[in-house]
Amino acid sequence: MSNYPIPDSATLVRMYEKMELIRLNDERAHKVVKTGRIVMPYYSPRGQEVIPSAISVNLTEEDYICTIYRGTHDMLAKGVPPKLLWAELAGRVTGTCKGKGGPMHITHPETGVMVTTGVVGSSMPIANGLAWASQLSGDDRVTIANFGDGAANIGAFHESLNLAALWKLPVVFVCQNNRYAEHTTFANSTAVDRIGDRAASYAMPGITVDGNDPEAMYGAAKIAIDRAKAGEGPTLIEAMTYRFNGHLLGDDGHYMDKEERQKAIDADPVARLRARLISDGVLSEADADKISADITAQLDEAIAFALDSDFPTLDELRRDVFATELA
Amino acid sequence: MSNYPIPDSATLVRMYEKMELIRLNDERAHKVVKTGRIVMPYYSPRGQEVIPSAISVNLTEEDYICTIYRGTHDMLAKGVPPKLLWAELAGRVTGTCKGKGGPMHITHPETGVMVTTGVVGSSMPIANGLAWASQLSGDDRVTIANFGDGAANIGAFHESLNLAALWKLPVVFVCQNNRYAEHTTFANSTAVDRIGDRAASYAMPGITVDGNDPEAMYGAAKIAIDRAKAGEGPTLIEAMTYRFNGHLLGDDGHYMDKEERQKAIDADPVARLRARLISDGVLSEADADKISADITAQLDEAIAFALDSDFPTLDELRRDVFATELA
Amino acid sequence: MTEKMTIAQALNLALDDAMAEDPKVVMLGEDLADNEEGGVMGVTKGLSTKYGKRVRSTPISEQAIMGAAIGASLVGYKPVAEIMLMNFTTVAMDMIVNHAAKLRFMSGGQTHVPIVIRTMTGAGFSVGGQHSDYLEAWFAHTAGIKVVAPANAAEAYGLLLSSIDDPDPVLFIENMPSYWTPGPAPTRGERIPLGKARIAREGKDLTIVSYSRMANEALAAAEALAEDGVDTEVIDLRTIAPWDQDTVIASVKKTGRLLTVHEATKPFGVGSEIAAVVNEALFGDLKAPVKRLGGAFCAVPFSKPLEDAFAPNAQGIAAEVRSMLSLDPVD
Amino acid sequence: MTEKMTIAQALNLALDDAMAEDPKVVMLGEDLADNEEGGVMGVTKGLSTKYGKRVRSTPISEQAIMGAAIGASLVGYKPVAEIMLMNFTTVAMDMIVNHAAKLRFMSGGQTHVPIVIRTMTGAGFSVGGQHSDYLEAWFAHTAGIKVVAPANAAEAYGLLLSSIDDPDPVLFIENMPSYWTPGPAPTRGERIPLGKARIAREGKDLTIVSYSRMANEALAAAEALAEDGVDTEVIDLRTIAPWDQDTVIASVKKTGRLLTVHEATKPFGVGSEIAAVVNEALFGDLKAPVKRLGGAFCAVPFSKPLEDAFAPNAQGIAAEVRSMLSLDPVD
Ligand SMILES: Cc1ncc(C[n+]2csc(CCOP(=O)(O)OP(=O)(O)O)c2C)c(N)n1
Ligand SMILES: Cc1ncc(C[n+]2csc(CCOP(=O)(O)OP(=O)(O)O)c2C)c(N)n1
Ligand SMILES: [Mg+2]
Ligand SMILES: [Mg+2]
Repeated sequence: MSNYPIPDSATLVRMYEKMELIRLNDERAHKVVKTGRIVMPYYSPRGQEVIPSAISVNLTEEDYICTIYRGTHDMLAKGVPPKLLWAELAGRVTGTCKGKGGPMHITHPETGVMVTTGVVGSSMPIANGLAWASQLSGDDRVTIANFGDGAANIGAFHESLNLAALWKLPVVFVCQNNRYAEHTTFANSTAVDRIGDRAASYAMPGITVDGNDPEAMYGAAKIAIDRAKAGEGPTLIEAMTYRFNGHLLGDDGHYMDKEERQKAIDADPVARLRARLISDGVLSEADADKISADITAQLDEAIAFALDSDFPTLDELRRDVFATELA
Repeated sequence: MSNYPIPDSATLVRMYEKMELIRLNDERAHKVVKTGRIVMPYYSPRGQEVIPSAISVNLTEEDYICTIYRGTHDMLAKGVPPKLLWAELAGRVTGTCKGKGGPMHITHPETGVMVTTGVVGSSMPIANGLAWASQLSGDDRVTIANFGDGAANIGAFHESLNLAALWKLPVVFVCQNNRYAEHTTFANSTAVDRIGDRAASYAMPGITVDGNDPEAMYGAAKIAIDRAKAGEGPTLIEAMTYRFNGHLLGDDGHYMDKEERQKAIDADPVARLRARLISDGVLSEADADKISADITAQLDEAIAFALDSDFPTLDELRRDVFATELA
Repeated sequence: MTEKMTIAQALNLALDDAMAEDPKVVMLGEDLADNEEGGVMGVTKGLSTKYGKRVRSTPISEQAIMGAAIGASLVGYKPVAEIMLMNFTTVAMDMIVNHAAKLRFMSGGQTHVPIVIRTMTGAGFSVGGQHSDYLEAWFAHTAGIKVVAPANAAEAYGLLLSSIDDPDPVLFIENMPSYWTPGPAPTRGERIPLGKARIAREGKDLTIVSYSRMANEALAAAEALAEDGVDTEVIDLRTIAPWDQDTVIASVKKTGRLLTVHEATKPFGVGSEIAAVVNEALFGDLKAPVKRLGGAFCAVPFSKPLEDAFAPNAQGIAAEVRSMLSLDPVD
Repeated sequence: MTEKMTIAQALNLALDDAMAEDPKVVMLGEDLADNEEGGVMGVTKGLSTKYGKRVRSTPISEQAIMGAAIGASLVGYKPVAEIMLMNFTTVAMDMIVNHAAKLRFMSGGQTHVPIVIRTMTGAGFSVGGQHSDYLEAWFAHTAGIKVVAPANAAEAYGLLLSSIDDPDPVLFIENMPSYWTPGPAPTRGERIPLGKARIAREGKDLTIVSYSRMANEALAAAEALAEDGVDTEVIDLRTIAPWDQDTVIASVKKTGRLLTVHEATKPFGVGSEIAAVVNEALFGDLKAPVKRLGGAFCAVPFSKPLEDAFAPNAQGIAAEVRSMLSLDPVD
């Protein structure tokens, strides 16, 4: 990985801004749900902030991503406005999907968030289709397919990687290996040590990378994205990370390995990057604080907007089933 | 492969007998269908005789196999009586399945043929279950899951191999790579050069072997079966072979590479083994002829039995749906 | 019996009793074992500790789960496989429909598939479009598989034991939002036969046929209606396929009116079959058209007001009954 | 028009015309391209040669096929995906039901999935239990996807063009045994609107509602019955979901009698929905109970006499009609 592309300082700052947004957004989500202001299943991406941040700085708004129920980090990094996101989480008509999709089904084509799925493994086959469209039209877009380590054991993974490799689709498969699938450890679900090695089954490059290391993750993402855009086909990235929380809010994750978990939390990638940007002189404490304060203000506004918005009316049950409203 | 187990002469003769049975049976199937005496979709296994023969001499009647629509070779090698097989192909009540299953769904538990499926990839998940039962009961059986090269690209393949490896199931996955999936070449459907290499995705041993070489195939099968019986878990065998005919009877395979096909036919493994057994002095010409004659007589009898048998009566539509006959 | 128990507890007890009784009962599914917390809802808690390797957590591989269950069942085991949510049966439909349901027939009776597929579902949990569907009509339309959906704890226990006993594949549907609803405790060991409906409430004016959580909504509606002097008979189907035509027809013969209620979307739903059969059997004897209530014809929406409006409820059921009896609506 | 064409030819022509008209129409499926013989039935022959990479053969990976179609459709393409046989939809149900059918709703209308899923099926081909099922009831029960099943060549052409035009996902069911049955040739470019049934034969005594190959069996039955003076109206539904309730109800209102016929197994089938709706709409106006014919309740058997007895046929339909009219049976 020594000749991986390296992000410059400005890029690192952009990454940090995204990471801090994800972190603070997650903090809010915990609060809002715990205080009962919003009822939703919430899958915290805490600990996985680097991955989508490093990816997104290598993307344009036109590029596509597909993600999963644990996806607020992917969405925010890609640029989904917090207002629209929060309104959707709150089930309001002002949300991305008029409240009809909810946390597991955020779509926001304007920022390229094309599908969020709640079915494990299903982001990958659809990502191929988006990439196929780009290949057909020659529009130079890349598609990112996000999924978890648990998803790497379901059939759709296999079919998707084979087809993508065969058709040389401009897609990047990003396995966010947070070591758990619900309550099941990676080792108890997966017969191989590294998901990245499975790329060999498709004659596709496979990269297992420290997904919590900003430089390494940036480099891996850039290589894969450049490759896709150059028409050289797909890449499988296994981004090693760690799920700080239980599977979803309400699950305290007490079954997780305590020591391992503490180690991960102690190595919080957001705090680490902040500290480094400061110690490297890229940001001052004040700069960093201002980033956080601005985000906090943005989130305040977003959540207020969401909670102040109306719920959809019942005729929405008849709309968007088909193009024509049901009778 | 130099230290692979090698079959002794007696074993080679047993293999040859099975291969000759498969070859002659196939010859009959072509005739019977072409003359319209039986209407059925017939998927010739011609060219793939070595694989199940080499496997079966390493199995007992108690061991299980799962196979696919292209499976008469697997069934005959495992010991399904030709009478019962032919009666089923003819849709007669005397068939293995009372005529209700037909060529794609032969079951014959007495000889361990547990499932024949017409859905690509579906032999594998069920084979795991049979192997799981053996693991639970400690009955020392092995299960063979047969499937084609095309099937190695479907989701069930991936899920099955991962689970088998994780649970160390006594199962052997046998990919009969005959280079075609219907009209699609191996290269046009599969992103990797060797299916055997996909075993690495499951930390499982993978063997790509010349499936038309009796010794090599015997050795590969024996290693995998011994491994399974020793409780060491599954193996993936990719047995390289060639489909002499089109996908099914009626398809002349004119889209196949002519030269490659001719080469395969010229290297007919049945004729080759016969010649070798004679030249090695294991069999005399007369011995070999007698084997063929005995099989011919057996097949004559089987086909006559089948065609003389009754069709099932219509009340069979209400039977075997549930344990209790429908009203 | 005044003892109370939740559905989750009753299911756990049934699984425990079945495993204790018959060493051939085995279990598999995602997160089932105690190492993984005994199921995401805790329904299987304690069982792997008690029965060891007979209870296995699996990777997220529903085809492999179903295949393993089918294969083991062919040679004498009685696997209880969990597909966590009913919407995920979609990734294992080949195994369920083309194999589990057909192998007895296609083998001419040589093999059979005595498995139970436990799965949960139901709107009301804010989990949206891909986690809430009732898909029982698909399986009811499939020859060779039975479909069971209990409405309370005692029912869940007795029906699950019978499903495990059954020599054929059974899809066993659990309602997610009511796992922790306390209800009558079962009598240990007591089976409830498959294919027999339960008359949950006797009445003479109108028959409601329902199952799963909706049977309880129907009962609540009936209680409310009783205050207005409307005497509703409520039938909990229990087994959706094959369903108890005799009990339903006898009831509607008596009341002259039928309303079917389920959470699954109405068109082409289970209610349509019941309506078709009853209309045919009691042609000319009905006092009013057969009516059907079902979920809205859309994916289950996330937004709370929409989700609340999606499935029928006691109030809507009562209103429908009143309208069938040409009574004035109540606000 | 006296010109004849087979259904296979009509489908090929429709695909060709659609691709020529709209560069956003693309195709994918197993063996579709000419390098792979233009489909196992030759339905797509010539198209890859003519349209290049817009027609792609795929590996045997139905989830990947459907996913690719869905993804491309989200951003402006109009993919026609082939799932070779209807029974293989079972390996792609998640993509079809949880995604294709739901994305418009779950995205609040931001995206939609204008795909066509072509698939073939039907008993009579001696291919047995895993290759012959009609599963249309499953999809009709699913909000967000349309279901279309043509009965002859002209219909196949016009309905396929409309299905490709349609902004929503359409499951398009082709009857395998009648691919080569010649029938009326279509008029080039002429669409047949979705959701509108065809009155294939007018009559006054009884209405038969059917679709796909069974509509032709119903017509044959009607011709035979006409010789005995029975005047049967035959409605070919064409679109199974959403179905043309107005046309069916108007017809039954006129005839007073309804028989539904499909090849899919009868319980919980499409006929049940039609029966339920018509019974409700015409309560008290029917002259006889609504009857339904469907395939036997079992897997499609291989053995020829059983397979022949599996699905309804003209003779059985005519017998049922006579019995509904209380006429003596004919031998
Ligand atoms: C097909 C399917 N099976 C099961 C589930 C239930 N489920 C939801 S999340 C999850 C764990 C997924 O783990 P992983 O892929 O590692 O993603 P993570 O949640 O860790 O981000 C499971 C089993 C599902 N959503 N879809
Ligand atoms: C899930 C599924 N998709 C498609 C088919 C149609 N089909 C039948 S055989 C076949 C080719 C299979 O090729 P391969 O696995 O190589 O086996 P072979 O026929 O060569 O023995 C296909 C596509 C099927 N039976 N099942
Ligand atoms: Mg994970
Ligand atoms: Mg092959």
